[in-house]
Amino acid sequence: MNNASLLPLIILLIPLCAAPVLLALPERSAGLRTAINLGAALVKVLLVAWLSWKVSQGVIYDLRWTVLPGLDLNLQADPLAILFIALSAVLWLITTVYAVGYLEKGPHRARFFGFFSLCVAATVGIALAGNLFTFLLFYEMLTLATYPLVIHYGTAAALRAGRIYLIYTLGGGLVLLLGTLGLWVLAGSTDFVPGGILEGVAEDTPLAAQLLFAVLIIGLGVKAAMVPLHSWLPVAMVAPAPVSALLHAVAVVKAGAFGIIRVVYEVYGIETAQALGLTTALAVLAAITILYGSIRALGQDDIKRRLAWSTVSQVSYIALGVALASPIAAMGALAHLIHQGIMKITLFMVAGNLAEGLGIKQVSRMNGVGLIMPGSMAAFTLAALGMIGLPPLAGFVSKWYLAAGGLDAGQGWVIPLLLGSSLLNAAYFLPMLHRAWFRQPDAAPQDAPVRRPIGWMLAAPPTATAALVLVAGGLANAPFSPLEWTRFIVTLEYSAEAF
Amino acid sequence: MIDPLLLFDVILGLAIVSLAVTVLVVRDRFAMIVLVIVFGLMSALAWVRLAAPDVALAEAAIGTGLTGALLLATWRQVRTEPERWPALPRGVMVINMGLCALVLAGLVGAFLATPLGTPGLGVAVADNLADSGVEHPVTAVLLNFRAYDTLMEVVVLLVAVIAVWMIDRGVSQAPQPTLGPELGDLPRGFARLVLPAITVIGAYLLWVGTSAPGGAFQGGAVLAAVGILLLLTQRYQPQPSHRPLARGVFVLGVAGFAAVALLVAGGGRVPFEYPADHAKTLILLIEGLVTLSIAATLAALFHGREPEAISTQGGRS
Amino acid sequence: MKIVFILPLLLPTLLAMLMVFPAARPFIWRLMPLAALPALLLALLAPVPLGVRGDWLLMGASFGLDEVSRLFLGFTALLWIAAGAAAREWFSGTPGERGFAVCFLLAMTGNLGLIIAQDALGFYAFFALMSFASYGLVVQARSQAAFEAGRLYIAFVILGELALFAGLALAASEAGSRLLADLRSAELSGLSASLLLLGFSVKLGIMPLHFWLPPAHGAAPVPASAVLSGAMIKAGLFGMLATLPLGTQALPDHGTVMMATGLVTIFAAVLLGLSQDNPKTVLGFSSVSQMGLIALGLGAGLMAPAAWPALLAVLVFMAAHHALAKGALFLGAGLFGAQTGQSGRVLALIIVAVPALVLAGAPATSGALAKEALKSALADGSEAWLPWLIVGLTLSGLATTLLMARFGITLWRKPPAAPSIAVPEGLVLSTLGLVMAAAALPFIWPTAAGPLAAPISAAGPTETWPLLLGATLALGAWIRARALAVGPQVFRDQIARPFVRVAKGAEKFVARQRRAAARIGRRAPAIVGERASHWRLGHTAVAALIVMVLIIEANGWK
Amino acid sequence: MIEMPAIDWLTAVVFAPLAGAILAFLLPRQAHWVGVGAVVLTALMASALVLQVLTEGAVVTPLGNWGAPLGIDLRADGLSATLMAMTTGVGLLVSLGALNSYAHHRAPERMRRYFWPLWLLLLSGLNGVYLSTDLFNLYVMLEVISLAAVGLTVLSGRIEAVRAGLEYMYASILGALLFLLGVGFVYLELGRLDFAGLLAAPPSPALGAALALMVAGLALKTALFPLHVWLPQAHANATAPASALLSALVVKASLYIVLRLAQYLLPLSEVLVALIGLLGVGAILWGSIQALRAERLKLLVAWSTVAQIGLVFVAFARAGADGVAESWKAAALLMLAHAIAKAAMFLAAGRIKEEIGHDRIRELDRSPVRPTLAQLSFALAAISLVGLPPSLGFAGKWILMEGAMTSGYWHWIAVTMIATMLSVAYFSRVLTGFLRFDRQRTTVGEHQGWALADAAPLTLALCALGLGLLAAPILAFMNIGYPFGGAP
Amino acid sequence: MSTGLIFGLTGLGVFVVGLCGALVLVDPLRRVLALKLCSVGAGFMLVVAAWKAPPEAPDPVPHALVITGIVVMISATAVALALIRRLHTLEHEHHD
Repeated sequence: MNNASLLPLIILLIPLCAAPVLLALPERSAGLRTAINLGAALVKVLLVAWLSWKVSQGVIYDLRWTVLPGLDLNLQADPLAILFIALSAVLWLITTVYAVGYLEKGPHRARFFGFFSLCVAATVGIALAGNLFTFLLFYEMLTLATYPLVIHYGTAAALRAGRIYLIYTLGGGLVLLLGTLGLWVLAGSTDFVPGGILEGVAEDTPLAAQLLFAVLIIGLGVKAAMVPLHSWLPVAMVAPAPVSALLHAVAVVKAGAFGIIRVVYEVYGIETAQALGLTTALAVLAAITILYGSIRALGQDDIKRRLAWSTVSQVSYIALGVALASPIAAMGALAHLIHQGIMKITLFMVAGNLAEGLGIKQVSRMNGVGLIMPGSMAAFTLAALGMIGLPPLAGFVSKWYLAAGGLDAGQGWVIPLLLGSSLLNAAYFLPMLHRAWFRQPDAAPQDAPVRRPIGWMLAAPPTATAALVLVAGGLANAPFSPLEWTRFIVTLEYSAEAF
Repeated sequence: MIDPLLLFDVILGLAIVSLAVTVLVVRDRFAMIVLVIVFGLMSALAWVRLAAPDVALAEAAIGTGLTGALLLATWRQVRTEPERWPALPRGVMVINMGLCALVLAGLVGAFLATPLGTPGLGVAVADNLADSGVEHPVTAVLLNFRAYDTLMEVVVLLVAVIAVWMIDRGVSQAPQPTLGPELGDLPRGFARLVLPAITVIGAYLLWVGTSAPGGAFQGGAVLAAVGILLLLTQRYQPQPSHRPLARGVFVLGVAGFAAVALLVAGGGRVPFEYPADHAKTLILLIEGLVTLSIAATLAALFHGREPEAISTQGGRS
Repeated sequence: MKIVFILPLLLPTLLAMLMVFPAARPFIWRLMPLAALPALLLALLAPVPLGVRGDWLLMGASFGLDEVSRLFLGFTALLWIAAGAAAREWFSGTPGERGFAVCFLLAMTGNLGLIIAQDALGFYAFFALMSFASYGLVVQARSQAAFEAGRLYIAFVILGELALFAGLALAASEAGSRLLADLRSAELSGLSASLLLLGFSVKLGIMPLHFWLPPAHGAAPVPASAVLSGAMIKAGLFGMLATLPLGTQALPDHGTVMMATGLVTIFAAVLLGLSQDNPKTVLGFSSVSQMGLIALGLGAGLMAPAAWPALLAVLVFMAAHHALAKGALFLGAGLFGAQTGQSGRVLALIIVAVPALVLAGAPATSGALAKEALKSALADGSEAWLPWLIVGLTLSGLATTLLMARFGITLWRKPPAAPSIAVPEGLVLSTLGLVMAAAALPFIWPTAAGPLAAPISAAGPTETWPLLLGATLALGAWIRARALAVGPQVFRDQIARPFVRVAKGAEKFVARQRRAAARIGRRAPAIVGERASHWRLGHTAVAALIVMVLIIEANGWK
Repeated sequence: MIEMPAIDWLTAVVFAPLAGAILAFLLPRQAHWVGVGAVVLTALMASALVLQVLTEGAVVTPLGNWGAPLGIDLRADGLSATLMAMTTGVGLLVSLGALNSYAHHRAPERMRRYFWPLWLLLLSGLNGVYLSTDLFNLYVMLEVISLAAVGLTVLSGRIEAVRAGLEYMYASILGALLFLLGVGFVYLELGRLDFAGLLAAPPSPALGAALALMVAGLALKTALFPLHVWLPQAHANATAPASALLSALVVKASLYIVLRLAQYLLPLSEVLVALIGLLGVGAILWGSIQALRAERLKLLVAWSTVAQIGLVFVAFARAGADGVAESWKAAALLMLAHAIAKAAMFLAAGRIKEEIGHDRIRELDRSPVRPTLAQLSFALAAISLVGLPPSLGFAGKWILMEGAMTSGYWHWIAVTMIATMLSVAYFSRVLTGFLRFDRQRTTVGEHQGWALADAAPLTLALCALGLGLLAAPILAFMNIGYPFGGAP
Repeated sequence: MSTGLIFGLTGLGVFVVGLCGALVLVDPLRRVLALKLCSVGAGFMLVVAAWKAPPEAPDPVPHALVITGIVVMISATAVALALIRRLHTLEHEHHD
């Protein structure tokens, strides 16, 4: 049942229209800005909830606008889109609160929130994209919208990082453009259709299809920070904490991962992809990324860089799950999209709190912070343990499904991979927890910044997301939990007998 | 047995080409300008040989006479300029010349491979001459068949005069770029005698243009010569207060031409389609206006700067 | 109905969370001993078998109790109650109280939860919760030694968890279900069995996976050591009982390995323990040694499914016995340490002597009963192993005796440090409670265990001659704790270093090339542009372009 | 009932700005109002013409009712109507920007007095080029354009501007004369100069020579690498609105003629198309490299024009000789995109220079004044020039690459991608300056330097960005009247 | 061999000489002259295109075109010369 109502468009337009207003607001009208921010975020959450309800009833929204002959901009709200859009809606709300608190007295707030909104709009667009062309459009928009956020502080270091970020992501966008073109030329369409659109092509010209896949994955892999296209991510850590949180948890890396999901399932179709041997290649790439990211994370002393490397590793779980070509692994992958989001955003927000409240940015200085900031660190602990994959936290659920999926697909090597990765996760997260909770706070050195009490706007968001981590894992089987929703999606992507 | 006229043509052609080369290589700039005037006159002669008296006339009057005047005026102003442009390295020059030789070879090849005397539009012109309102085919083409081009050509003149007015602001302290003081009395007397005669010639050329070689441009050029003489002899000195009038005369040709072109449209006619019975009148009207305009414009181009420039703003930008 | 299961888990969790509020802390400390009470009540009162499902929880969790888990729940809860009471005396109001309490309560939740969980994921979740929360207990002292011990502990925990995760995932995939009951009844592959055994053995502390155990016990504060040793390592045993297809499927290879390592463990641990001078570390080695016994039983069960029913009863009994006795010993050590006066110490030593004797297997104690019952149960198992086993078992009595003696001496020499606020009187109650429970175990067991009590009741009298051989075994004492020498901190660096080096080298190389390229890139266009404009190459290009097009067109004519 | 004489929009769009120019020249004090009025009027007429083309297809007016080849026909098909609409639209917005730039307090009265007549004559000439169907008429129109353009170049009267204007003048005249000689060869061969005659002509040496001369002449006028030497200085040193007009509109006229002639004059050979594409590549590389080196904002923008023109030629060559029949669409779309975005960019650059007081790229970040809206406009225009979706530039690149891919011309795809990355590189130099905040000496105020004048560049930039969504209708419209293929 | 042919070649020669001058000369005034030569050369070509063997009348259309071209050229020349004068003035002031 298709529905052409404008609901998805409205959801897209809310942040899109909020952006210019926010950009134009004078710096000092903080109250109004916060009101618009929160209002827009809240409305969006409500509308997304409504949309999810409709979609769960089997309605598919489909809006089209022809841009070039035969090439449409297409907004399509299917279950997979809902998964991502819900994540963005909820986390936008939370991050907005956090960002308002974080940047309370900083400069360029108008600009920040304007582009922040734009960034969310791009994410919504990516989620709702009904074809690769539309996806590309918002993918590029995301790049541009996040660039001012990355270099928000306007320092030399920030600009250098921003340049690297731009080179990587725009380069990726360019490659994706090439891929989109290639798809368009090969298949005559770029639509996302469950089961894929390349069946015939793949039979006729397998080599072209394989090459195209490589191009697409490179284009998407840049944002998903797959090795060796990951270098921008740790560098981009100069951004303010809310940006890192959103960038790494929701917007950028997930956009890449989401794109990979779309490409594998709805451009190639899992069977075609498997037949071409593409999934194996992707899985290997993902595996390398997972391990490499974790190993590099070990050596980082800067908290945010460590988290960033961890992101490099974690996001590839999604790619891995997709590549395993098993419905169960797919559930794990999709669930991880959400779970990694809420866990990583928690970690980054707490990292921000540490920097903001205590001036602590290095792991080596985290001694005893748990005693100073118990609430935030508790949230951090939950999220970190979730990352390691301890039950009943969210990360466990996705890892479990990935492992089960690997076995289901007859890919036993996934188990040691997951174990190894978890081991590494533990190796870099546990020392942080250890320092935070079990060491005495350092005697403050002379140059240590003064401790500032952090307000509720900084404390509450990580707590909320940490609670989500717990709930998403603990109540994984409840209706409308991420996991259940992925089950819904996977039934669509795989033919029914796969279950 | 070679036709002596052809021999003359060959010699003329060689002379023209050698003059062209000489113009560019001669050291003295004054000589250069004189040579270019000679070159123009020879070209006009060649065009007479090619049965194009209108063109020859235009080249002689405008392309040679007025251009020469312009060049001389400029030369006077910039002659203090030392030769301070370093020439290109010899190698680069050789390469350029070599390439130009290749271009010449190619073009000559193409030219030789093309038979001369294509039918062209001569027949069509002759067929429609009766409807054009004038008897002279060149004038018919200029003011009727391709009147649009001609209008635009007048527009080019207008653009040029506007641009020159804008660009040239005279020299704040430097001497006036006129030949006045050095010419002495003789030219002044000469001018007094000659001016009325030239004016009459110009008017005649305009009139005769409808049926024989001559026409608005040639007439205008001759009248412009009047203006130039007036300026040179300082009989007339442009004043800021004359500017509105000058502007009016500059645009007169374009405005009148365009107005006629547009006003004849309607009642099933398109722009530039003169009613058959009024064609000659309208063309004459246009020619008259355009001649005035051209004369004033060319004279102004010679004079250069806008009258106001020196008195109020000087050379300040 | 669900509330019955939720309450034992909810109460400690809730208390842990409430610790955030300073105002609630005294109240929580007061409730600390009671945190495990619902679990105890559940164990005592619940009808068996019992099961509920929580479909929404963590991919569909289910909880339940059966005969075995009820017993485990019972003694575990009892231990936690005693430890809670002791901890209240030990820590309440000290600077580290908050962290300790939270970890303590979370570990409690995990420990209790894993017993009542009926599905693999739930079980794993609680198991992990317990393991990780215990880290806080181990490093409570914040001393260098505590951190060393903690690092060792956590490294092994992770190893165990990973093995467990892999094993459970495999097993669940093989069984096609996540219910523990299904896991137990399904055909299990060798690999998953190995992984599961490995994972649980870490917790049990069977050699060579025991390295973490003695230091952790030594470093942890007394109440924590009590639960660590008494309750938590039993979780390993419980896990094996809960997940392995014991009694239905023979896994002879695994069984052989288990038995062999168990045998080695029994004696090696004793030898190592004898050379220790920290009484709690000695107790830790004693635990390792005892767990060797349990491994022996498990191995036998793996080799001979037929013998399993008897073995199961014995193993459960042994677990309960060891839990109570060891718990009592640790608390007793604490009690001893808290004494300031000579008379108090003597009194405390007497109290401690009771569980020590129980453990050493003095006649008519649960220790003696357990060994005899094991012997008879093993008799049903593999013929080939039997003689060795009998010898081993008998000698273990001797070894344990030696170890207990060692414990007594070291306790006297270096009593564990007790916080200044610890009131000896406060500890007496909990210690005595456990001591009495340990002593009374043989008598209450038939009532408590119901059908599982039969093999115990049928066990024969004890032999006493092994005491003579004890002295000779002391020779092994020179095998000192060399294994402790290797620190784990090197581990991390060794993995990461080559990668980091390669990456840095690559970065440096790229940077150098880029700088060079940038130099050229900056200079070349400037020079070329300068030249081009100087020579007016742009003009030349006009002619060149005409020539080129002419040539191209000329080719076209031909 | 009196029948209203049907207004001939084709003539109107040429004559309206002409009349405006005359009036503005006659009334120097009211020049700006006259000028804006005339541009608005022209824009309205252009819209009427667009509507007419939309409803009736290609429109032809035989001036003087003689009909080609004797007379001159004006003809508006989809392509010419599109470019004319672009010209008037961009021109209108630039005019609004110019109202501010040459306002009383900012510029000497002289500039105001001369800007408007020159600009209106330029507009007249541009519209004339788009509607012309006669080679010689094109020559005259080109001269109108180049004289007016030179005038606009030197409007500021500064020495750099005059020097650049003189170079421009030489190039322009030479280009026109090359074209004229080409016209001579065409007449020599065919005896007529209208497009229809060209279309029917078989290949011959004279036409080949004509092609060579015209290609060179137009390449010189449109500043195709390596014939671009006059452009950067001319565009960089003009006043901002003039730069916008020069860069956005003037070069397009000769590009348009190239597009037409390439279709009409001769069937292009594969090698020639490759050569054109190759020159485009050179333009992209060299223009980008120089843009990367440029020290002044406007110079950078000017060099980017060189690069972008190169891209248009690559678009033209994207699918080889066989693809030319379709490639013009990509080229035309890119021209459109470049016109709008570049106008926005020059106006924005002008605004930035106005507010900050200089346009040295290195020191943009030292200024405590940050003209936010102008910077935003610049950034948005850059997005379109880089070719990110959904901008018009993206649509053009898409068609370019699609055609290249379909025909297997992978090298053009690579070139396009390199061009994109290079444009990112040089534009990000500027954007970095906008966004860096740790070098200025005093604190940055907020929302400084907003003025109504920012409306023009912002609108243009938004158009450049948003029109990409309308690329399909624009393409369909351009195809009306079969610009190439049917009889012109 | 005919008048048309001879002057056609003459025109081409003049044009190319002018072209060469425009490319290599550096003196601004001379460059204007070079362009002037080009324009005459182009004019030759058109007049030759109009030329027919003597008894036949020449084609008037190219003649009209050349006249237009001459006027256009003088306009352009005037502007170029104005620029040269202005530049000279400015440089003069610049040097002072």
